[in-house]
Parts: sequence; structure tokens; C-alpha cells
Amino acid sequence: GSDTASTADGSGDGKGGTIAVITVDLANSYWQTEADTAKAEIEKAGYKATVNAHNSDPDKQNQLIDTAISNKVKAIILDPAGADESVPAVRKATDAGIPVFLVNAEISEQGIAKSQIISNNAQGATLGAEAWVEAMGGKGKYVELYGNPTDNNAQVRSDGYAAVISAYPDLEKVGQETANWDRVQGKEKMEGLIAAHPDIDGVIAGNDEMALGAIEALKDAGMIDKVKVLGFDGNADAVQAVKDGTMVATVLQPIVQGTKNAVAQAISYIEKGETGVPDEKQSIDCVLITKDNADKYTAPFVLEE
Amino acid sequence: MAAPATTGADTRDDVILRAVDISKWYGATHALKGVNFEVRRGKVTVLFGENGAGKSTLMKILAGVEQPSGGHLELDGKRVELRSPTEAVDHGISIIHQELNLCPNLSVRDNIFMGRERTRLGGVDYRSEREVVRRLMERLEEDIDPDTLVSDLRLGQQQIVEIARALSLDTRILIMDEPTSALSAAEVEVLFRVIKELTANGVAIVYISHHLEEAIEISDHAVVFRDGELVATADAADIDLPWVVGKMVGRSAGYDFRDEERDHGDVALSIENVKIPDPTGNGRLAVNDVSLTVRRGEIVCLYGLMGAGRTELVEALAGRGEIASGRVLLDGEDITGLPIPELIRRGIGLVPEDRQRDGLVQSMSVGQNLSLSSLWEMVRRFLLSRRGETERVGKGIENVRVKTAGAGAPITSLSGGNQQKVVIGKILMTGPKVLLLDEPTRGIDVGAKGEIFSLLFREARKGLAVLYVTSEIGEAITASHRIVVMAKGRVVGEFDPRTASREEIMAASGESEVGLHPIGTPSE
Amino acid sequence: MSELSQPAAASPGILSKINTRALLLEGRALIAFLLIVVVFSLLSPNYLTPDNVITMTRHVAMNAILAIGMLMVILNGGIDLSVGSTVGLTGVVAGMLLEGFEITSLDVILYPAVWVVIVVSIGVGCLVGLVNGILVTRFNVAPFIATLGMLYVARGIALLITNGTPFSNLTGREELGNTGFLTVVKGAPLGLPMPVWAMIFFAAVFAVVLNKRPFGRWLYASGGNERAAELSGVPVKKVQCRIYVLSGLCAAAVGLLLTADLASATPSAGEFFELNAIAAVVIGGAALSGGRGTIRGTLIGAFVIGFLVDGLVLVGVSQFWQQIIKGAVIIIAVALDQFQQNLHKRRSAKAAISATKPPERTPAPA
Amino acid sequence: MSELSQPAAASPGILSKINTRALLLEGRALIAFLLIVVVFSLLSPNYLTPDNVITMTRHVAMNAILAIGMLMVILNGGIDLSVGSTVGLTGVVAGMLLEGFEITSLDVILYPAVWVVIVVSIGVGCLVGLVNGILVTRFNVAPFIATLGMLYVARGIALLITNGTPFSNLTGREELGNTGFLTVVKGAPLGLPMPVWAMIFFAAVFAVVLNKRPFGRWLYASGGNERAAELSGVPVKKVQCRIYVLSGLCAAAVGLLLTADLASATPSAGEFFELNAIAAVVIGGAALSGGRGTIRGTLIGAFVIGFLVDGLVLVGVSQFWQQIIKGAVIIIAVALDQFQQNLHKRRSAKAAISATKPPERTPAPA
Ligand SMILES: Nc1ncnc2c1ncn2[C@@H]1O[C@H](COP(=O)(O)OP(=O)(O)OP(=O)(O)O)[C@@H](O)[C@H]1O
Ligand SMILES: Nc1ncnc2c1ncn2[C@@H]1O[C@H](COP(=O)(O)OP(=O)(O)OP(=O)(O)O)[C@@H](O)[C@H]1O
Ligand SMILES: [Mg+2]
Ligand SMILES: [Mg+2]
Repeated sequence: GSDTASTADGSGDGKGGTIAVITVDLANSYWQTEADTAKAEIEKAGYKATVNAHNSDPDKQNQLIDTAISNKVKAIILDPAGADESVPAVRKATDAGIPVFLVNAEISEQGIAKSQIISNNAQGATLGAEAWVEAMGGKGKYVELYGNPTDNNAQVRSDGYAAVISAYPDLEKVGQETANWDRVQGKEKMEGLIAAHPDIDGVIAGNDEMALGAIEALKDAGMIDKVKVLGFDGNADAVQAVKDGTMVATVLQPIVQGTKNAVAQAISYIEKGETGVPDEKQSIDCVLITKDNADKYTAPFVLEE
Repeated sequence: MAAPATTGADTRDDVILRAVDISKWYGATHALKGVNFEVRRGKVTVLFGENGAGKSTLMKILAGVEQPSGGHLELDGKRVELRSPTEAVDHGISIIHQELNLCPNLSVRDNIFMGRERTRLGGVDYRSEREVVRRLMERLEEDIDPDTLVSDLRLGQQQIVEIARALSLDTRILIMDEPTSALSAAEVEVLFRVIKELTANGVAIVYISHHLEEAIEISDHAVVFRDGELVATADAADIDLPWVVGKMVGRSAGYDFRDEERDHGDVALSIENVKIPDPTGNGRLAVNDVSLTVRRGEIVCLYGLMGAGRTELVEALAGRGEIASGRVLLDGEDITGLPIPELIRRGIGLVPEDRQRDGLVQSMSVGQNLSLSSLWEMVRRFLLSRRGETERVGKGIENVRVKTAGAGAPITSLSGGNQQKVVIGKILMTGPKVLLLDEPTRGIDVGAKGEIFSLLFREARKGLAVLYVTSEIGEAITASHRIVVMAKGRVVGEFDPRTASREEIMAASGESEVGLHPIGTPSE
Repeated sequence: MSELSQPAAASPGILSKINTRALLLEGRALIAFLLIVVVFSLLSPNYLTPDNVITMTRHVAMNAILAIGMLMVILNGGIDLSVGSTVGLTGVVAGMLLEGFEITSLDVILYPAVWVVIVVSIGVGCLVGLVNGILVTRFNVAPFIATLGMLYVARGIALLITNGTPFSNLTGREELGNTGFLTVVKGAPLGLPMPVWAMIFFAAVFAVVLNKRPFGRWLYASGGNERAAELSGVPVKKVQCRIYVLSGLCAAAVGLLLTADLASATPSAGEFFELNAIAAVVIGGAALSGGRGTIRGTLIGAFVIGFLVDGLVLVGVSQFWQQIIKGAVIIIAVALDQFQQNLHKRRSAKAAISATKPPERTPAPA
Repeated sequence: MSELSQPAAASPGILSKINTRALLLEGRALIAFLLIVVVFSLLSPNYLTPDNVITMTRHVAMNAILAIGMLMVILNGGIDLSVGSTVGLTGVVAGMLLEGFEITSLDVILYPAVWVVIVVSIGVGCLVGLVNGILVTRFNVAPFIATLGMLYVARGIALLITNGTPFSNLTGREELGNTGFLTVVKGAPLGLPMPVWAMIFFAAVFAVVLNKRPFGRWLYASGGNERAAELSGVPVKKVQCRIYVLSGLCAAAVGLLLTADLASATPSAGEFFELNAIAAVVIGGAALSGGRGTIRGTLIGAFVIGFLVDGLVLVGVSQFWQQIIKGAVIIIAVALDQFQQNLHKRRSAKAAISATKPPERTPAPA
């Protein structure tokens, strides 16, 4: 990927001043893409960008916001650390006269942030679940890999899956483990689950990293052909897995689109005083990626129309 | 706090503390076997006994540090249980331990008052504490500032602090376990004066020392221990050195050991104008322009007072602590500043001053300690050969006559003397040309002393060059072929033990005027 | 801070000698600190603005409070890895109580008053510390292991209580009389945020404890030579146990401050805080082997870390470089110490060789 | 494992003391291990199935290899917090090289052969260790701090290299002659996965080093009493420096195994592995103060942790409880040690008193 480091230098530190980008975890390609996109867009618009990550630690997020305020940035693009915990941070920035634009995840109060552009996790989960159920033929035993329990998206997606699956009585959930969005843990936990339930037919995972871990485990156990795996996020490795047929489907989060919108609205707000979009909460629907459309996946998290 | 029983000069033979039928087990070691022991008001009771006889163990029990496995204590005829040092202190019993027990990171004042602070309004009353300490130091004729860090004090001065702490408690019974092992003759005199004052006030003293003459001099009562049992008691009047030694070792052993006359080979070790900065980084020299030589088969004694710089000298020769200027030659080769392993390979090794800190690896067995310096000799095809090691270790144990359950026994299960033999044996197993020993007999009984010196004689006869540090004039004269005297980091004289008198040697070391010149003040 | 250094520096204070030595080490930390300030204020005009200084100090405060507790433990030669988890746990407990504590058996919901909440949370913190202390003193578990275990246990309990989802309505309700937690704990009297006040308070109190109370001397003594301290009647075990309680107490305070600051109690709060706290203490000139260290130094250490991290963010250094630089600074700041001491020794050695009249004696390195 | 104990056990007396004690401690760990196995195999029929045992052993293996390296450091009284980050860094380096190493200046892309990749990654691991060692020996930085710093630095570098996105196509290509990494490192000769073979290999080699090479004796000696060891001609500094290199080497091995296992190299791999490794070593009866510990014990320690964690997953204990139980087990396993030692001492004392001629010596408290 491109270098997120050099921010002080780089293009157009001319007119606009700085826009702070605060994402979740730069060691993860999903948020890396979010950050890169934001940075590129911002600099294209002639502003400077600083990129930081709070690693879903609300206290760290607080400090980053504080520093952004001290830095008198023009706007903040934030991927919040928790819906409730982020409220005071966002409010603080807003009170300090700095508009905050949320990407990817929402906060539990409205009217503070200028806009909350969220990928519709519930809808995405439904898409994914439907595709997966179809692949399963509507019956069989399955296990679930659950995201970081302190992250509300884990619950949202899990519920989304459940909502669809509950309609199929022949689908039996025999196990669930938390793998904290992580590939290493995904694999180890999956190996445990395989040992406990050697006869499973399917795996639903809260995100691609865990799904990819699970796939490795299934490969080792020689079960990959009969077990249907569902991922979420649509990162490059996952799409590759879909192409290889080891993953039934993954749900592409339109993070690139969302981030672009956020930056656009931020800039328009800075320059014209309004976001140019009627309502604060804007949810962008997720897109299902299966074998059929996998080759349209040109760049990380980008699907050609 | 029990007030001191002040019965003035009148000192009746009444017993304050009585240990009845005390026995003590350490694991499987029977350290005390049913001992009956009495402490008398206003008297100095001296304990004699070889290393491991059980003296310290009994004292620890009297001071509440250890609990007896059997038997009990009676204080003023009433049975008492001393569950902790604090309880003992509350009963007016305090102890100066054989090994130093100080916090190096704290000041002298803090060390003396820790655990029993003088408080004012909930806070520690530092001023009055400092005042008390100053008075104590005056009484002991030491000029040590109460605020000095203990880590900045010499061994001797640290021992003085220990003594001061014991004095600062108003006690009826004061136990001194080897209080003088690091003191200069002058400091010992001061201590004895203080002891006399105390006894005059009716304080009972229990005194342990391996400096036998010294101990006999101060004693009112003598008690002799031998492997865990009390084998003899007598009044000071009717004891002398031979009697004590006889009782200690169970046979009448000669206290005098002298190597036979013989002319020595050519120079093995020669030191030229060596200067060593003070280890503590106070801008002074611990060793100032010292030159001397030791020949094959020669035993040279490095005599001097605490703080003369001998430890720094021998340690630097052994490769610890840098030599700032001058050179050291071993068989004519310059070995200045070589690393320790290289020095040992070339044949120069040190038996350090502080056994526990620098001599032994406590977590290892006797055998492992012995073989540690000569492992390379036991490597066959890249690997340590067990058989080779066991053989050599067995020989080593033979060679220095260590009394041990076996090569596998934990080193901590040996008594001081035998531990020292292990340290010496370790170096001898490397086949050295030059052997350096720093206070090799500190805290070691006559029996062991004799064995260690005859060991040195035997090796010297085989051509080993020996340079040993001692602060005991008797030892200096009897055991050496040549005496080199150091004072304040310089060589101030050289003597032939056959012709020179104790007095002139001690005079040269500045012993007589030590009280006036505090140690550590720069020369000229 | 100057008035904090008072008791230590004032000659009647305990360890006046230690402090002359400590000054060297702190001096080193201080240099690092000034260097950081200078560099960043050159790199960014916004660095030294009053607002930002206050902000950064608030960030420092939390770590500083933890570090003060950690110092107690480290002075004894111990270590407390569980403080981070304790922060999380105590915060969660506070959150739970503020949202209303349900006793299912009686099915009533209790809404304790704010002061009760605070007391209980602090109590929980002390309890965690007490368990650590008992494990270390009674069961002779190595501090590293005991507190490592507690790190998992406390975090696990916090997660159990919240079941992963944070408590977020902490404002309380008038009719329940449990309002005011946020306003009180989050207030900023005289323009200084509460955490800063807390830091000053803790620093002052603990400085007094260390320098004026017998407890302080006992702590330094047992850290310097435990056996010696014990033989001279210092209640070593008691001291050892108490310091972990103190550390837990500090963690609890941070837990409350943090919860108020976030207006919600997350079980994941405080992760890895222990590492920053330890770093602060050591940068401040304390020895992990025990017996050496001061409040003043610890504070400086905390400021070094805090002002560095915020500075890096402020001038827009990349996240990845931030980590590298932070690690490097921790190492260098401590390595400087050694370097300085050696330098000092060598110089005095030279002096000794060449001097006719040697310089006055200076304390030896521990 | 039994043959590992051989060299130590076979030693005629020389080592016997250490071992009698070691055996006690390991005995304790062994009990814990058996307990775990029994409990879980009662709770789940799938626990002791051959497949699952192999899987669990593979999980154990990684931690065990790290723990063996950690043991070296801990025997010396040090600690290495940087192993986790080193795992991540070495894995990333391997990934980078396998995907093709671009030299922008010449704009050519190098595709080193697999063995080169492995050698280089191992080299990187050793380098990290070397830096630790130099910091500890030359600059006298406390191991905890030196390696804490490296923890940040190494992780930061790993992140810089990947810039967040993992390297995922490690199969290599025929025409480039860099295929086979996965097949080789991920193979399972004789049905045992490569990590298990690696564990056996490392255990065997290091057991020989510890028991048969002078280096081992030096390590135990310098851990037991550094000053005495130094004066006895043990090259203390060299030993100290080397152990960190060894620890780095072990971490590198794990980095490679993990990368192959996941078929991708993520910069976040190996986070917090250090804690498990340390726990394993200590549960295995080693003393953090140095001088005491064995390979055999360390292996048992690793098995205790691994079989516990996997067992909890297998029987479906909740994530939160998993943490609590893990923490508790670590503490209890170590607390047992102390308890047992005291018991043993008391017993042998009793025996001695009642016996007419006392039984064979028991170690005096060091
Ligand atoms: N803590 C201990 N653990 C095991 N054995 C011990 C312990 N302390 C002393 N011993 C053993 O008890 C016996 C008596 O030891 P003690 O120290 O009383 O002898 P001592 O007369 O003081 O010798 P020294 O003159 O060298 O001081 C010795 O065999 C010693 O090894
Ligand atoms: N800890 C210390 N602090 C300050 N000065 C010291 C210290 N140790 C030694 N010195 C100085 O170094 C010189 C030598 O001291 P040292 O005790 O080593 O002499 P020594 O002849 O070895 O005495 P010993 O009889 O103990 O061997 C003296 O000038 C002494 O003042
Ligand atoms: Mg004794
Ligand atoms: Mg000396």
C-alpha cells in the first residue's frame, strides 16, 4: 500500500490546512484502505491529512481528538471506537468548532456529528447469510466465529445472520467462539471447534480475517471441500478465497465509497458551510461478492459496476 | 522496653537468661544438640568453637531470629518465647549478626533506626535521630556522618554501623557474633572500651570471635562448642590459648604453622607502579603507585589495615576493576587488563574477600562450584564428559579435604571453613602459577586455618607463587616468607617475618595512629 | 512539582543522600523531557499553547497516577501488571452501580448515591491489590506471575459484568439522587481538569508518605535489603502487602476518572496502561530491583512519555513511526542513565590519577 | 520428553541437587497437567482423540519453542518481552521476501530461494536478540526495559514493512524457483506437524546445550551468582548477550512456522505471545530470579497452558470465563510450588527429628 507516514510534507499543504483522519487499526487492511482513501481524497482536495488509529481504545481516541483540537484542524474524519464511548469525544470536537464526520460505524447520539456514513451492516449480514444458506442447501450443522465482543458491529452482524438463518429449522448452530476479528485466533478457535464438532457443514464469521483463519484450519483438517464458509468485509485475501472457491461469499463493505463521501462532505462543509446532504445518518448498502462478480474486484474494497 | 538493670560496679554472678536443653534442626542438619547455656549480668561470656559448631545458631535463637526445635528459654527465671527479633528487643535482648545486615541504599541514620522510628506528629523525627547517631559515633570514635549512604562505607565502617545500631537499643543482653571480623586493631580497642562501660552498667555481653587472643582478653566466662554441643565452660582466669584450641578441635592442635625455609624460584608475578582509582568513584586512588614481585614457591603476605587498598589491588590483578596505570607481568608477559577467563587460563586466580558474594554460586552443588573455573578441561568432543568431571571433582575434594556428604551436596550445607576450601579448590583445579587470597581466613576457625595454610605451603613447595591479604598480624608473621605492608594505597614497608617484630610491622601499617587519621582520607 | 520535591530535598527528609544521587537520574529524565518540549515546540506552533499543555497534562495525569502506585510496588522490587485490568474493572463496577444495581433475588434495583459508587469502586481496586499482596506475601508467588494472573482474572470479570457492552448512561437521575458523577469527576476547578488535580493530590500525599512516614522508610529498607529490614523489626510482609493495595487504589482512581472522561464504562478500558506506568517509573530513575526511586522522578517520567506521544501525534508522525520512536525513547532515556554514571566514574578516576588535590567525595552509583 | 531428562538425571551427583528440587517443581506442573487432561477428557469425548491431541500439541509447540528461548533468558534472571513482536517481524520479513523483494534504486525485484528467505528471517530474529543483548550487557539497561522498548520498535518496523496489509501469496512460483515454503514449513512428516518436530528439535538441542555444554553450566552459574561466576572465569557478559540472541532465534522460528501455518504474514502476528511463554517457563518451575529451571519443566508448562486453553474452547466455556480460568490456573500452579516446597521442608525436618540417624540432606534455603 501507499505510505501513510509522510503527512507533514506531501501535496497541497497550501490553502486548506489540515484534516485529521482517525481510524481503528492500521494493521488491518480494511482500515488501512479507509485511511489511504481518506488521505488521498483529502490531499486531492488540497488539504493536509494526518492519519492515526485508536485501536478501538476510546481513551486513545479521546487523546487523538484532543490533539486534533489543539492542532486546530479543519475537520475530523473519524471511525469511532464504540457507539457510546465515542459520544463525548465527538461532542468535544464539535464544541471546539471542529466538524466531525463519521465513517464505517455510528455513534449512539445524533445531531453532534455533521454526518454519520455507515455501511449497512445489518443489510450486509442479511445478504451474506442468504447466499450462505443457499450454498448450504438450507440445512446442516454450522458454527459461528464472533468478532470482538466490545465492538457493537460484532453483535449487529451476528444478529443479521441469525435473522435470516432462523427461518431454516434444519440449520443447526452447534458452536460459537470469539476470535476478536483476528486471523490467528480465527484459526486456533476453528481448530478447537472442528475437534468439538467434526461433522459441521458450515462456518459463518463476523469478518474476513476470522473466516480466512477458519479456512486455513479447514484446509489442514481436509474439510474445506464440504464446509461452506461465509466472510464479511470483502478484503483482497477474502475475494481471492471466493475465487478459489474456499469461501462461499463475502460481503463487501463499501468503505472506499463511504470514505470518499465523508471527505467530500467534510470539504464542502469547510468551504460552503454545509455537507450538501440532507440527513446526517447515511447508510450505504453492502454488496455481496460471490464467484460470479469476484473478478470485478479491481482494487482493495472496490467493485467495478 | 526493659530498662537496663543498673547495679553499678557491683556485679553479682546472677543469671539473666538461661537456654535450657536447646536443640535445632536445619532440614536434616542437627545444628544444636540439647545445649544448656547461661548469660550472666554484667559479664562477658565468650563462645569458642570451630566453624559450624553452632554458635551463631544458638545466638539466633536467643535473639528470636530462629525458633528452637526443642528446649526453651528462661528470662529472669521465667519461661519466655521469643517469636521474633522485635519481641527479643522488647525483652532487652539485641544482637550484632555475624554477617552484615544493612540496607546499602539507605543512610547510616536510616539503617540504625529502621523498624523503630522516633516519630513526631506521625512523621519520623529525623533531627533527633541524627543527633542520637552522632553521639553514638562519637562514643565509637568514628567520624561517620549520619547521612552517609551505607554503600559508601568500607566494610569496617559498615560493621561499626551494625555495632552502633545494637548500642542504640537500650539492652540488658547484647550478643556480638564476630563483631570485629572487619575492624582494625584500633577500632577493636574502642569496642572493648565500650564493652567494659556496658558491663559496668550491668549489661550482659555474649561475644563470639575467631581472633582467639582478642576473645580471651575480653572474656569473663569462656564457653566452648563442638559440633552442636557445649563441651566446656570455664572462668577467664583459668583458660589460655592452648586450652581453648584443645577444647575446640577436641585434640591439642598446634596453633603455630610455619613453612620450612627454602630459597625461591625466579619471579612469577611482578607489579610495576600500579595505580587503581577508588571503586566508589570518589576522585581518590585506592591503590597508589604500588610495585612488588612474587617468586615461584614464595608466600608473600600483604598486611595492612582495612581500607589500605589491598582488596582493590588483588581484585585488579585478578581482572576485576581496571588498572589505571602501570603494568602487571606474569612470567615476564604483560597481562595488564586481560579479561578474567584469559587470566585464569594463564594461571592467576583470586580467592575473594567475601565468600558468599564473590566466591560461591549458592544455587549449585559442591561439585559444580569446584569445577566451574576449569570446565574447559572436562570437554570431550564439544560436550562435558560426566565421568571426566566426576573424577576431577573427586580429586579436587580430596586435594583440599572438603568435609561434605558428596559432590552433589548443596554448597550451602557446608560450614564456613569448608566453603572456603571449596573456593580455594576451585582455583587450584585450574592449575594456577600465581594464587591471590584476600582475607582467606576471615571468620574461619583455627582448625580450618591450619589446614588452609598447610595447603598453601604444599602448593608453594610445588612452585606456586602465593600472595595473600590479611589483617591479622599473627597470621602475617607465622605463615609468610615475606611481609609487604600497605597503608592508604601505598606500599610503606617490607619485612622479613623471621627478624621483624610485630610492633614495627604494625607501626608501619599506621595501626597505632589509625584513630587519629580516619581511613579513606587521601595521603600527603 | 517543586513543592513536591520539597520533602525529599529538604535535608531533614529521609534519603537526602539518595536524592542527591536520584537527582542525577532525574536530571537525565528532565533533560529528555526538555529536549522533547523544545523539539516539538519548534516543529509545531500548537505544541506549547496553554490549551494544549493542559490537554497533554490531562493525558499525563492518568498515567502519572498509575505510575505513582507502580512506584510503591517497584520500590519493593516487585511489579504490578494488573493495574490496567483493574482500571477496566473498577470503571465497569462504577458504571454498573450508576445504571442501577439489580438484586434479582429480591428483584429490586438499587441506585446508590455517587459517593457510595466511588467508595465501592475504590474498594474493588484495593481488593484486587489485596489479593495480589496476599499471593505475593503469603503464597510467595513471584509478583510478576501473581499480577499477570490477576491481569487476566480482573479483565475477565470486567467482561463478565458488562457482557462486552459498555455502561453508557452514567448521568444518573434526580429522583434517584445518584446524579453528579460526571459533573463532579469530570469538572475542572480553576481551569485544571480533575485528573490533573488528582495527580497533584496523589503525588503530594504519596511524597509525604514516602518521605515523612515510617512506612516510607520501611518501604525503601525492605526494597534495599529485605532480610536486614526484617531483622531490624520492619514489618516487611505488611509493607509488601500494603503497596499492592495502594497500587490497586491508584488504579481504581484512574478507573473512575477514565469512566467519567468517556461518559461510559467499557470493559476494555485501561488495556496496556501498566506498560506505560512501568516505563514512566523507570525513566524516572527508579531501579526495578527495588530500593531506589522517587515520586518526583516518576512524575517526570510520566511527562516524558505523555508529552512525547502527544507531540508525535501533533506533528503528524505516522502511527508506525510513533511506536518505533516511543520504544527507542524508553530505551535511550534509561541507557543515558548508565552512560552518565560511567562517564562520571571515568572522569573521577582520571581526576584521581592526575590530581594532586582530589575533588570532594561524591556518592557511589548503587 | 523422557530422553531429554536423561542427561540431567544421569549426572552422577553433580547436578543431583538442582534436579531433586527441579523434579519437585515439575512434579507439581505435571500434576496440574494430568488434572487438566482428566477433567477435559471427562467433559468432552473429543478431547483425547488423536487428531485433537495432535492439533493441541501443534498449538503448544509454538508457545513451547518461545518458552525454551525465554527459559534461557530467565535462567539468567532476565526477561524478554520482545519475543511476540519478533515473531511478527520475522514472519513479515519472510512474507516480504517470498512475494519478491523490490530494490527500487535498481528497480529490479529479487525472488530469493526459500532457504535464503528462512535464513534471512532467522537472521533478523537473532539481530533483534543481539540488540537486546547489547542493550543489557553494554548499556546495562534492565532487561525488562530493553525488551519492552524492542517490543514497540520491532512491532513498529513490522507494520512499516507491511504498511498494514498482510503478505498473502507465499506459494512462490516455479519459474522463480522460490516455491515450497508452505509445503516445507507446513509439512507433517510421519503425521506430526512441522511445529511439533521443531519443538522436539529445539527441546533436544537446548537440553544438550544446557546440560552438556559449558555454556549451560555458565548460564546456571551466572544466574545463581553473577559476581562469583564472573570471578570464576565465566564470560558472564558473553553468556548474557548470547541468551537474548537465542531467544530471538526461537522467536524467528515461531515467526516462520506461524506464517506458514496461516499461509500469510500479518504484522500483528504474535501479539502477547511473550506472556504465555513466560507463564509456561514459570509454571515449569523456573525462578524469575534466575539460576533455576529446566527444559523439561518448561515443556510441561507449555503443555499445561496449551491443553487448558484448547480444552476450554472445546467444551465451549465462554470467552470471558476462559480468561478468568487461565489467570487463575497460572497463579495456582505457581502457588502450589511454594506450598509444596514448604510442605516438603517441614516433612523432611520432622523426619530428621524423629529419625535416629537423619535421612539424606535436603537443600538449605538459598
Ligand atoms: N540456615 C541454615 N540452613 C541449614 N543449615 C544451617 C543454616 N544455618 C546454619 N546451618 C548449619 O548449622 C550448623 C551450625 O552453623 P552455625 O552458623 O551456628 O555455626 P557457627 O558456629 O556460627 O560457625 P561460624 O564460626 O563459621 O560462624 C552448620 O553445620 C551449618 O551448616
Ligand atoms: N565502599 C567504599 N566506599 C568508599 N571508599 C572505599 C570503599 N571501599 C573501599 N574504599 C576505599 O578504597 C581503599 C581500599 O579499601 P579496601 O577496604 O578495599 O581496602 P583493603 O585493604 O582491601 O581493606 P580490606 O582489609 O577490607 O581488604 C580505601 O581508600 C577505602 O577508603
Ligand atoms: Mg557463626
Ligand atoms: Mg579488602
